[in-house]
Formats: sequence, C-alpha cells, structure tokens
Amino acid sequence: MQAYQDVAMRLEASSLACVRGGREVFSGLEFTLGGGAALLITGRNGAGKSSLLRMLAGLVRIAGGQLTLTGGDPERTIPEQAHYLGHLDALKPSLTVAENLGFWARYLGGGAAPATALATVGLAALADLPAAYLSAGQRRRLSLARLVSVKRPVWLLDEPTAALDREAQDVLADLLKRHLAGGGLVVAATHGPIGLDGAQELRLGAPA
Amino acid sequence: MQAYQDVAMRLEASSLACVRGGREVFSGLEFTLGGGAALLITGRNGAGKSSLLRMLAGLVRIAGGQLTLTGGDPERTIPEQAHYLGHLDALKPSLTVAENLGFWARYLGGGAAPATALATVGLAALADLPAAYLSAGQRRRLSLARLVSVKRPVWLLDEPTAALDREAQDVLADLLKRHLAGGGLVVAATHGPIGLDGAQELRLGAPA
Amino acid sequence: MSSLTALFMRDFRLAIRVGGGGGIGVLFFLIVVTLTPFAIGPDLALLARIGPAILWLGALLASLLTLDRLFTADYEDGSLDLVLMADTPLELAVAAKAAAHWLTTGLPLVIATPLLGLFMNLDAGASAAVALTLLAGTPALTFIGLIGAALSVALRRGGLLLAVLVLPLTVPVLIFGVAASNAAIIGPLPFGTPFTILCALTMISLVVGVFAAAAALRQGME
Amino acid sequence: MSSLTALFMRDFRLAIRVGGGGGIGVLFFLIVVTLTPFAIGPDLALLARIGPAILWLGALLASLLTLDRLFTADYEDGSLDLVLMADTPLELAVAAKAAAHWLTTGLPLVIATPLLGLFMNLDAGASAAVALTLLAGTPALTFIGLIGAALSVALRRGGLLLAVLVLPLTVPVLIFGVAASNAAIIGPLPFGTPFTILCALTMISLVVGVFAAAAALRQGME
Amino acid sequence: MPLIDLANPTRYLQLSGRALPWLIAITAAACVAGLYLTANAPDDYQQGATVKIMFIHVPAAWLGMFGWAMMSAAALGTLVWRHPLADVAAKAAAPIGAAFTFLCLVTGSLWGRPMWGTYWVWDARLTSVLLLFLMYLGVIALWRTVEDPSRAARAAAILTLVGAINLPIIKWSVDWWNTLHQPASVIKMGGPAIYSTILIPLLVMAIAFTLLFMTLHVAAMRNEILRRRVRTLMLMQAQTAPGSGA
Ligand code: HEM
Ligand SMILES: Nc1ncnc2c1ncn2[C@@H]1O[C@H](COP(=O)(O)OP(=O)(O)OP(=O)(O)O)[C@@H](O)[C@H]1O
Ligand SMILES: Nc1ncnc2c1ncn2[C@@H]1O[C@H](COP(=O)(O)OP(=O)(O)OP(=O)(O)O)[C@@H](O)[C@H]1O
Ligand SMILES: [Mg+2]
Ligand SMILES: [Mg+2]
Repeated sequence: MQAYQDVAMRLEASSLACVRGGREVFSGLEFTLGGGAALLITGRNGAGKSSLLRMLAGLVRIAGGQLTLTGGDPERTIPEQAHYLGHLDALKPSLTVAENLGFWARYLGGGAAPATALATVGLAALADLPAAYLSAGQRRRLSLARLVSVKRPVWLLDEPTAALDREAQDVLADLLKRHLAGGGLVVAATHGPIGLDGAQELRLGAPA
Repeated sequence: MQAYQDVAMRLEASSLACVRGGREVFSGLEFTLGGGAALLITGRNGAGKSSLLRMLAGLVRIAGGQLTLTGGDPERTIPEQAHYLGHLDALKPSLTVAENLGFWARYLGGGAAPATALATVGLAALADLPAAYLSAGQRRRLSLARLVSVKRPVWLLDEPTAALDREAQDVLADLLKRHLAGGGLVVAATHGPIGLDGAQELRLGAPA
Repeated sequence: MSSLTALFMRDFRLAIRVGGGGGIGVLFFLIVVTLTPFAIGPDLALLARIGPAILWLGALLASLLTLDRLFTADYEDGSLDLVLMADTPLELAVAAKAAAHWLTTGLPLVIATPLLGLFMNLDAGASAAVALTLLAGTPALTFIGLIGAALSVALRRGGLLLAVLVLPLTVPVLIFGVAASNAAIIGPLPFGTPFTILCALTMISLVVGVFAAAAALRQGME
Repeated sequence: MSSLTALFMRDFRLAIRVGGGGGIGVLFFLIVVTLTPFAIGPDLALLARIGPAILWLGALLASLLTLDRLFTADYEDGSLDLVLMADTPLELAVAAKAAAHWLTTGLPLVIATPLLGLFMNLDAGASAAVALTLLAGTPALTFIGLIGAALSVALRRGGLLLAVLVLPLTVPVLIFGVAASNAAIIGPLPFGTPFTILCALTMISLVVGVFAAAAALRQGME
Repeated sequence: MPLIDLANPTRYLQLSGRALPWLIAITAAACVAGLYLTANAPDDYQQGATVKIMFIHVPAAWLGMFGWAMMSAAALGTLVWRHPLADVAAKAAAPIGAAFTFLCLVTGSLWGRPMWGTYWVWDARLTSVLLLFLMYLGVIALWRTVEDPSRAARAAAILTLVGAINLPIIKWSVDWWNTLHQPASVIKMGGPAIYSTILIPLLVMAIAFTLLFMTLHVAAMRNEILRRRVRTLMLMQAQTAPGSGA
C-alpha cells in the first residue's frame, strides 16, 4: 500500500479537555501519534473514550486544549481527513448493501470500487440484500467496508470488534495492519485486544 | 441463592427452524438444557444467533419444530419466564437511571429493590442521572441491573459483554454463576468468552 | 394491576417531563386554528359558521399527529420487546398507554377549546357545546389513532403514514362531533341524538382500537 | 458536485422506494382536503369560497409534517455524523436534501391540486391558479420547514414540536399564496402583485432556510 | 457599572444581588405613581372609564414586543460570542415577554367587548400579537424540551433570530388586511397625536412597566443561574461520589 503523504503525519493533542452535559469528562489529556502508529484508548465505562473519538471527529466540541495534525492535507480539517466508525452504522435499511456502500463511497469521494470492498469484508454475496436484513455483525462488516473504499489517513474506531465474529476480527486486524503500513494513523477505543501488537495505549482515568 | 422451582427445569428444542425475511436461517436445530446449565451459542455473523434468542423470547415466529420448558411455572409461557437482553437497552433517555430500572422492576413484577440492583452493577452513584447521559457501557450495566431486580429463571443474553469493561464483565460472570447455582438457565450468544467454564456450546452453521 | 399503573405512570411522566410530548398537541391545535383566518380572511360571520368544524379538524389532527410515536418509540429502544414478553395482557398495556396519552394530549385540547371558541367568535354556550363534544369524542380519536400507531410499528414506518391510514376511520366521529356541536349552537336538530351516537362511537372505538392495536403489535413482531 | 448528486439521488431513492415518504404527503393532503366537506357540510358555494384557503392549509400541513424526520433519521442512524465530517459544505448538503424532498413531496402536491379543486367546486381556471401559486409557494414551505427539521435534531426531539416552531413563520407565505389565488379567481386585485411577493418570499426563505438549518445542525452537534 | 463586570455569572450574581432591592423599590414607586395618575386621568368623552384600560394595555403591548427584541439581542450573544449569560438572559426573558403579551391580549379583549362588541376580531394587529404570543410559547416549549441548557440555548437562539425576521412582516400585515384596531398614535412621525392628559399617565405607566420587566428579568436570571449551579453540582456529585466506579 502506498503512503498517504510524502511527509510523515503526526497527530498531537495537548491539554485536551472534554465537557459533556455540563460535566467535565477529562482534561489535560496529552498524546502524540506518528504516522504508521496506532493508539488504543482504554478505560472504564464512562471514562470518555467515545467522547475523545468524537472530539477527534469534530462531533464533540473541544472544551480546552489543542488538536493538531501535521503532514496531512493542509487545506482540510482533521475530520475531513478521518474515518469515524462509531456505534451507529450509517445504513439506510431500505437501500441494498451495495447502494449503501456506493453512496458513502461517492459522498466521501471514494476510491476503491465498492464491489472490491464488499469482497474484502466478506459481504459480496449479500450485495443486493436490503440492509434491513443484516445481522448485527453483518452491519458492522458493512461499516468496515467504508474504511476500505474511501481512503482517508486517520481512522477513528469506537469498539471496532463489537459484534464481529473471529473471521471478521481477523479481517479487521489485517485492514489495520495494511493501513498502518501505508503510513496511516489509527485511534481505537476498546475493551479488549483488536489484534495489533505494539500499539501505544492511552488509559483514561476514573469514572463509572 | 434459592432454587427457582422444586423440580429441576429443562429447556428443550427439537428440529427448530427459523425463517427471516423469507430466507431460511437455520433448521433442524436440537438442544436440551437442564437447570443450572448454560448454553453458549456461537457462529459466524449472520448465522442466526440473535434470531434463535429472539425466538426463545417469543419475538420471532417459530417456523418449524418445538420449544418446551418443563419444570417451570405451567401457567406461564416461556417468554413470561425469561429475561431477554438484546442489543437495545429499553431505556428512556429523559427518565433517570433509578426511574428506568424502577419501572421495569414494577412492570415485570420485581423482586429485589432497584437500589440494590444498581449497587450490584456499580451504578449506585448515577441513580439520579437522566439515562441520556450514560455511556455505552453504563447503559449496558443498567440493562444488567434488570436481571438482578426481577427474578426470572431463563436468561436470554445477546452478546452480553458488548461495551462492558473488565470490571463489569466480572460482575456479569458473577451474576451468571449465582443464577446457575440457583438452578436457573442461561442461553447466551457470544463471539468471545463470557466467563463461564464448562458451558455447553451450540455452533450455528454456515452464512456470511 | 400494579404493572399497569407503572406503565401508565411512566408514560404520563414521559409526556410531562422536560422533553415530553404533553403540551405540544395543544400548541399545535392553537396554531392551526389561528392560521385558519389567515387563509380564509377575517370574516367574522363566516368564521362563526365554520368555527366548530375548524375546532374539530384541529383537534383531530392534533390527536392523531401526537400519537405518531406512541409505540414506535418503545419499539426503537427495545421496550416493546419486554412489554410483549411480560405476563400483563398486551391489550391492557395498550389501554394504559392510550389512557396516559389521552390525559396528556386529548384533555388539554378540551380545556383549550373555550379559549379558541372566543377567537372563532363563538358565544359561551357554543364554546361549551364544542368542548363537551370534544370531551366525548377525543377518546375515540385516541383509540382509533392507536390502531395506526400500532400499524406503524408493524410496518416499520412512522409519521404521516399513520395519519393517512387512520384519518378515513375518523370520519364518523368527525361528522357526529360537528353535528352535535352545530345542533347545540344553531339547531334545529336536538343535541341529544348526535351526541349519543358520538358517545357510542367512543365506546366502540375503545374496544376495537385496543384489540386491533394489540393484534397489530403481535403481528408486527416477526 | 458528484457528492451532492449522490446525496440528492440517495434521498430521492429513499423517498420513492417502498416505504419511503414520497406519496404519503399527497395522500395526507388528499385526505385532509376531503375531510373538510365532512366537517363543514356540503355547502357548495361556501366550499368554493374557502376552497383555495383549504387547499393551501392542506399543502402547508402536508409539507411541514413530512419534513419531520428529514435530518432526524440521518442523525439516528449515524449518517449525519459522516455528512458533517465530509468536505462538502453543509449548506449545500442541506440544499440537496431539501431539493430531493420538494421533488418527492412538494411537487406531487402541486400536481394533485387540480383534482382536489374539483372536489372543492373550483372551476378549471381557479384550480390552475391555485396550483400555480402552490408551485411558487411550496418550495418556501420546504425551506422554512428545513429550519424546524434541523432544530429537531439539535433538540433531539421530533414530531409536532417542529410544526409548532415553524408554523408561525409560514404565515406570510400562506397569506400571499391565498391572496394570489383569490386575486386570480375573484379579483379585484391584480394577480401579479401578491404572486411576485410570493416568489420573493420563496427566494428569501431559500437563503434563510438553508443557512439557518445548517447552523442549527452544527450547533446541535455537541 | 461597566458591562464587562457583568460578563461573568458570579460577578453578575453579586452585582445584581446588590441592585435588586433598589430596582424593586424604584419599580414599586413608579407603579404607584402610574396607577395614581391613571386613577386621576379624565374619562374619555366617548369611551368613558374604559379608556383607562389603555394605560395597561399599551405598555403591555410595547413590552411584549420589547421582550422578543431583547431575546434576539441575547441570541446574537449566544451564537456569536457563545456567552453563557446571554443564554440565561434569553431564557429568562421568554416567560416574562409572554406574560406581557398575554396581558396585552387580555386587556385588549376586555376593552374590545365594550368598544367593538366582541372579545376578538381577526384584525391584523390582534392576530399578529396572538402569533407573537404563540411564538413565545414555542420558544418556551423548546427550552422545556431540552435537558442540556447550552444545547437548548443555541437552538432557541436560531429560532429567535428567524422569528425576529418574521415579526416586522407580520406587523406589515396591517396593510394587507382591513383593520379595526387603532393605528399608531403615540409613536409615529411628527410627534404624538394624543392629549397630554392621557399621554403623561401613559408614559409613566410605560416607564413603570419597563422597570417591572427589568426587575423580573434580573430576578429570573438570578434564579436561572442558581438553578444551573445546582444542576452542575448534582452532576458533579454523581460523577465523583465514592463507588461511582463499580
Ligand atoms: C386583544 C385585542 C388587542 C390587541 C392584541 C392589541 C394590541 C395592541 C398593540 C400591539 C399595540 C401597540 C401598537 C404599537 O405601538 O405599535 C396596541 C396599542 C393600542 N391599542 Fe390595542 N390591542 C387590542 C385591543 C384594543 C382595543 C379593543 C382598543 C380600543 C378600542 C385598543 C386600543 C389601542 C390603543 C389606543 C393603542 C395605542 C396606539 C398608539 O398610540 O400607538 N386596543 N394594541
Ligand atoms: N429483521 C430481519 N429481517 C430479515 N432478515 C433478517 C433480519 N434480521 C436478521 N436477518 C437475517 O437473518 C440471519 C440471521 O441473523 P441474526 O441476527 O440472527 O444473526 P447472528 O448470528 O446474530 O449474527 P451476528 O453475529 O452478526 O449478530 C442473517 O442472515 C440476517 O441477514
Ligand atoms: N450525550 C451525552 N450527554 C451528556 N453526557 C454524556 C453523553 N454521552 C456520554 N456522556 C457522559 O460522558 C462520560 C463519558 O462518556 P463516553 O461515552 O465517552 O464513555 P466511554 O469511555 O466511551 O464509555 P463506554 O466504555 O461505556 O463506552 C460519561 O460519564 C457519560 O455519562
Ligand atoms: Mg464508548
Ligand atoms: Mg446477533
């Protein structure tokens, strides 16, 4: 896989703070992540893992501190260069699997043909099924296909292994490795292993 | 913990078939589960694990075969004696944590005081918070509290460890063990270990 | 019984709690009625002539449109699964939900009617007559709407579809509601006849609505 | 550009696909308009007199009530997150969605109007006039409704609240729409004056609606 | 009292706490003076004593409209400067503005009965005030609908501003609709066209009502700030309480 940029990328957070519903979730958070490296965010339920990812994705306001991405496309914001895989799958039940993926590929400015991406995640046979008929894990696989079909350097993954079976977990691990080998960045919130050795870990403190 | 019934319970499925969206998901399924035992349902994404659980819960039509529960309350159907923990948490965002649990305890004919149940799952301090403010794992813990506060002999759990941190996974394992020790039944769909040794496993075949 | 009280209280609380739907129905009713003169023009005699009709149409829309998510919300967050699994008969659960809805939406419409009657140039007696017919008739609207609300779960669609399915069924209620109001206001028919029919319609729709809605919910589960 | 086409096409497809919202608006319109004679009574002269008003009120409600879940549906399934993260300007995305909505809901209303005019005892010329004013005016309703639809995401509430917030804003459109129709049908005012104002209102609401809706969506993200 | 001092909620609480008793005193004095003048104003040769309704009706109408203008200004503060006090000001103004608008509607209706023989006509002025009242109710419903005050603030701000565009349009509807209501005679080009025996009590009442609005608004803002503090404390307690972990 080809590198995203000639210059190595670098994502930096300095004294980041997050406030949700009027409560401070965390503050003074620092990390630096170079191109080709992964950061696993761990911590107890409610520690703020999802909030941090949504903040990186520009979906939760930054209450304090700074986020910078160097080496990326200077014309685009961090969210515009990132893939966000949250708890929701952004699928329309009445569209088929292929139509759902095709739409996102076109809307996000897609690269690889949707068919290839579907084959990668093992959904090729279901391409013409309405998304309403998918099981939890199949929906999740379809979300993964988005990562493949549109090329973006920063991947923000919120419990990406949820609902995936062993085989799909292997596919995911493989995707991650190829993405990192190409110089991409991965930030993933997780409670268990996601099949990456030697990733940095950021443990968020305290809450319930 | 006290046993549910004097007679040991027994859940039996014979040549069970499931059809969803016009397609056969599985057929000819057989299993027998005695009181005090757990059945882990495994299989690839889309194999029909969730469908089987919803069938046991009376939420998906039985397309063929038979389901029988012996030794339970003869006046009540299987769903009326079962707890179902699916992907959705049955929470109202504008009610507080305590109100949400209190409602289900009363509606389902609750036993243990909601406060105790909340303490068990580690949510005691959040009792007065609106459920809208909970993180994914906190919501899940609140669902677990339902299992504690209303006593029902059959537990149907769909990927119960999803979104739970280590600590909460331990709480769950503990709850399961106590439930089994009291003569209860557990049927759980899962892709990973849920902390029960020596459970029977039912592997569903084929699909995507 | 206690489980029905619990359900009723929960729905009631959800409606009046910050963010609940209670009150919105009345506001919608107020606004629709206020908009009418903008469209028709400020002709007082004409407004008084069609006043009861406009009030009834407004109440009809407000009742049905607030019912929209009565079951869908429960379906989407998984509550409905648990309600179906409980040993409380589904028909009673449906009735408890309908009662909470009527109390938080239908009753406020009735209470707001005399005020709106003023705007419509109805005198006090006429306003009272319309309010009385609404008191007798809005439960029918709620119960008929119940069927649509349950169907929209079964069909996995909400919003206007419900209104479209159910509005034709409400025609008799509308006709007799307006007829009773007009009988009280301008005669010459006695008020009693259409009003009795209206009450009978409410009774029938209570039974039919509750059973049909419960059946639709059961069928909707696959 | 291609990404906007993709969004437009997706929304269009969702609306016309089985279960989509397209068609429901027209049905609702049809039903509300046909209910009116039931409520008012079969007085032909009166119906012709208030015909344009009823048609406009029906179209207003049908437009606004179908907008309900325009953004909420995207919010609930996580699509909105991705739309916000894309490099396509949010204002344009909002406009593309509005265009798809108008094409599948507003335009059918216009097409159905001559038919309903028949029920309302309007002659062919009058029906055409009402349809023309609706053609010019329904986009304004869509764009104004857009604000409400976006606010209901920001507020995490849908349904009637949207209608309640937005209906007062549609008053000028309603007044000039009916005024233009009546000018064409009964005079004495020239048709051109109110019609020009109606078109101007549509332009203004296009700009205001799109920007306000985009702002509301951005603010709504926490 | 430089405005910048007020910019911080704590500062605002201190200063307003000191100012409030004075405000109350002045408001009370102005109200007494206004009512006294009203009581002693001459009866109209046509309308008799009912003309005195005007001394409440007209200031109430002005303040009803003033309330929305104030909310619009606060809305800018919310959207442009993200100022927390602006949220509070907008939220506190809505019920007060609605109350004055309601007072205008009620007094107008009561006045309309003897003057026009009916409580209500669909006159443009009346209808536009009714719409204003409904818009207030919409905004209040919106505030009540959302748990999180800062999110509600931003949504309400957008709605308020859009509504503000609509208000003058509604007011012009006087020109498109035949009207029964009195045209503007106090605030118009070329000076007031009204006798000073009526004008003076009217203006005093207007000042009294404005003070009343201000006083209520300051008190409501204080309440709202305190309410938010309590809420934050509750949330913080929930978060930091021992054992909130497991
Ligand atoms: C519910 C019914 C009524 C409403 C909503 C209403 C509303 C208003 C409003 C908004 C104003 C302020 C106008 C401005 O300064 O631009 C006003 C002023 C006034 N109203 Fe009414 N009004 C009502 C009934 C009446 C009646 C029945 C009368 C007496 C015949 C009346 C007499 C006046 C007068 C004399 C003024 C002062 C006009 C001026 O000097 O600017 N109003 N009213
Ligand atoms: N609502 C539905 N309508 C129609 N078909 C469905 C529906 N839900 C699931 N299916 C189909 O039924 C099959 C079994 O789905 P099910 O959800 O039971 O799988 P699962 O084993 O739980 O998978 P996972 O591990 O992904 O959760 C799948 O092939 C799926 O496409
Ligand atoms: N929408 C929201 N509004 C207000 N507070 C929220 C919201 N979502 C989450 N929170 C709060 O923010 C804190 C962090 O939540 P977050 O979802 O980031 O946790 P998490 O680390 O992802 O937890 P989990 O492991 O359970 O997914 C929690 O205390 C939670 O109560
Ligand atoms: Mg999380
Ligand atoms: Mg499953």
